[in-house]
Amino acid sequence: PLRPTSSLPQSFLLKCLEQMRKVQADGTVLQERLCATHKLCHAEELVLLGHALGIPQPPLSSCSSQALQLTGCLRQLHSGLVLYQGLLQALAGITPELAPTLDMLQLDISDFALNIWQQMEELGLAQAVPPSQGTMPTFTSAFERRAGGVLVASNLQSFLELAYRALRCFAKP
Amino acid sequence: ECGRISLPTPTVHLGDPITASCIISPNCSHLDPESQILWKLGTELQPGKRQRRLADGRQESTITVPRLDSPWVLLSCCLRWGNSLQILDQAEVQAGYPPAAPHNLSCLMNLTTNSLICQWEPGPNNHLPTNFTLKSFKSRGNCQTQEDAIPDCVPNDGQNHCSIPRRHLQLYQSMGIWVQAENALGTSKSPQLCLVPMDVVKLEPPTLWALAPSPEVAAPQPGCLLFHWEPWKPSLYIEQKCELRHQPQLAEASWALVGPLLSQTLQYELCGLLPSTAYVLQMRCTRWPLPGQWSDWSPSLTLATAQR
Amino acid sequence: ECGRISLPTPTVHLGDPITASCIISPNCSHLDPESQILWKLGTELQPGKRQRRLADGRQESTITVPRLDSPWVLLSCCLRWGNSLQILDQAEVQAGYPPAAPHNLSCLMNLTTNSLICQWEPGPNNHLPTNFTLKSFKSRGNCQTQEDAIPDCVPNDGQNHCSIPRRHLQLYQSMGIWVQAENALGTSKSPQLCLVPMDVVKLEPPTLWALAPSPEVAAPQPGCLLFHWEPWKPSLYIEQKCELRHQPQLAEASWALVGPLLSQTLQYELCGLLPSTAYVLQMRCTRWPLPGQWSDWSPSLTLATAQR
Repeated sequence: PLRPTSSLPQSFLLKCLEQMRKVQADGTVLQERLCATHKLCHAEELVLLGHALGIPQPPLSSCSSQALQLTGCLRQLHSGLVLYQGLLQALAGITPELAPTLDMLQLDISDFALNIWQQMEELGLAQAVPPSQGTMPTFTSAFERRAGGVLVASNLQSFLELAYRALRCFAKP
Repeated sequence: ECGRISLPTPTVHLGDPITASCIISPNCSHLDPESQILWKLGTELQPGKRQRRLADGRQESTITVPRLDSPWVLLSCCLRWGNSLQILDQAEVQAGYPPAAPHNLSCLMNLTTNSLICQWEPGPNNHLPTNFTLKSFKSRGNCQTQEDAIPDCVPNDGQNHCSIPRRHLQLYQSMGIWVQAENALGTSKSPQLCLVPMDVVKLEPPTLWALAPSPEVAAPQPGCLLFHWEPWKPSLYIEQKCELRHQPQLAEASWALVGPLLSQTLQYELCGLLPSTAYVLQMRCTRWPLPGQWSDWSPSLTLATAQR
Repeated sequence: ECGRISLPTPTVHLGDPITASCIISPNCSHLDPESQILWKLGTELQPGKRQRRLADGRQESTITVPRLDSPWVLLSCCLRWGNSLQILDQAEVQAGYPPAAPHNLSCLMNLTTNSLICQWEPGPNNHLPTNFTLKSFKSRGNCQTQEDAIPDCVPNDGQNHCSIPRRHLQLYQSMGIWVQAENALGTSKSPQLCLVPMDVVKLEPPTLWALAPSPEVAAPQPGCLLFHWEPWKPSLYIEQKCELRHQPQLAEASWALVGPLLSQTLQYELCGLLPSTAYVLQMRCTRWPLPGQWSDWSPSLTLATAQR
């Protein structure tokens, strides 16, 4: 594996950090709107439902400070983003008012995943077959889609928080 | 599926009771099958629920809220889990009234947009999303018989006026028009109007000009004013009568009315006025002798009478 | 059918000749089968036509206009009938030039509308209806390879700018962009740009406030000004650098530039100024260290320095 700090182009890392901040900002807007319009403000109130719905949470072990490892971290970050694209697609039809926010979040996540994939290809780190989204939960009611939105947005924020700290280490000159 | 609220109807009359039930499947309360189902109305926990175990192992809780006093309420079916209250389903309940009958329906034929513009008063707020539709049909005489239907005219959100385009109109025939209001609790209709579009034509005001003194135009007599006016161009094909009102620019002056002026006489000498005084002149016109609506008053023309 | 003009093409190069023929059927010139076909170019009768009788009895007249010098011309095929000239058919002929290549194509990523707005200069007037289309494709690196096509962006009539919506963009990937101009006489293309949308992002200006004196905020030193500023909210996720310019409200004062100010420092003390003088302050920001476009200068903030 490549030494963490010097191997990634500085501009790629700066772009990733920028894209992460944008996705986090989009996620916050989704959370704020779900809270304001539907009084669903705390993911902790929906844990039971989350278990029943079976909302997957992608691993980021190679990005954790104890086992920081570039190739593994980029791969996990990329597959996690692909998974979140799938989860957000499963939430389609959440509410007409939230649709634009959801669309923006999906566009920014897919841009971010593409940016990482292309960089991994250029560094020869990309797997032969890009990761697939896997089986997605089905949300059978308007409430489940809204509750799913709260859970997915909350999980996404913690996922990005961890990834952000990892990439910042790589970005320090 | 974890929990599901079922409601007889998502919309009730304001002040009415509402009964809801919530069924929790065993795989959701996997920890303690006997865990208690709790209800929240908005953010407050609700007393007074009955819970029972169904044959298939699912738990059902039923709650009756005696009076719904706010137009929008969020009902949550919850389970206590550890020291947190887990939300399993939510249902939005709307409360309001059936729509009152819209009233004061009135229409004007607008020759600029070539459409019949109708407006109405919606009546008191019924707290529910209410759709207003302007309905009409072609008819004869006093609109006892419906000949052809005219497509519904749906106003933009929140607006209480609608325009029926020229292609749906027969300008010289009677048509029946009313407004329908509809929400989740019912439908109501305004009284029906029977009108002929051209008989409610509202013209744009005429235009007034000062007459610059020239060889052909003799200066006005003392105490008189001379001006030129012309009906609104697109209405030249309509025979009309007009009215002039004037008032001196003096404190507490009031309008004096002169009329009718027929639309052929395009030059007018107004006399009997105070000398060396500024006067404000305005005119309006209406289709005549055929029925029509008076136009608004024209922009003012200010002229001053000569010294004595 | 009475008479029919046929043209090789309804559009020719300005200054080129044009040949047209007109065939008159016998049932139209029923009075005198040998009657002479006349041509009008606009309103002038045209000399120099050749007429012959076809086998089926129809008359054919052919005319060549040596030079078409105006962009639009009406050609009429006529017959003399009694003492009137009867028009049997007309054809419009347009004359102009193939479109020049559009130039000065430039694009900005607008975060308010979330679209890539490109503008260009159409080049000299070619006298013909010309369609401009902004074409682009997703790519990598320096746009040598086309990955996915992006739907054409068609500007509103007569406009020389077009907006590609966010859903067609990959903000951090290269894309090739050019403008195509097309009219009846040909097509031309602008030089191709290769850009990454986010690298041409143009931010909105930051906002400046005066800092009201308060216990926490010490009054500024003599010859200094204290103000608070904040980058444009929707761009807070973008690392940026900003610049301040200031000038005293004195005759012939010029701007002085201070920078870079990094977007973390939201309060700034500007010193080295004249005492008891009003200063006008403006700021602008750009994405940095990643590439971007400078925002416009912010609206001015006017502050006055304290007496000595």
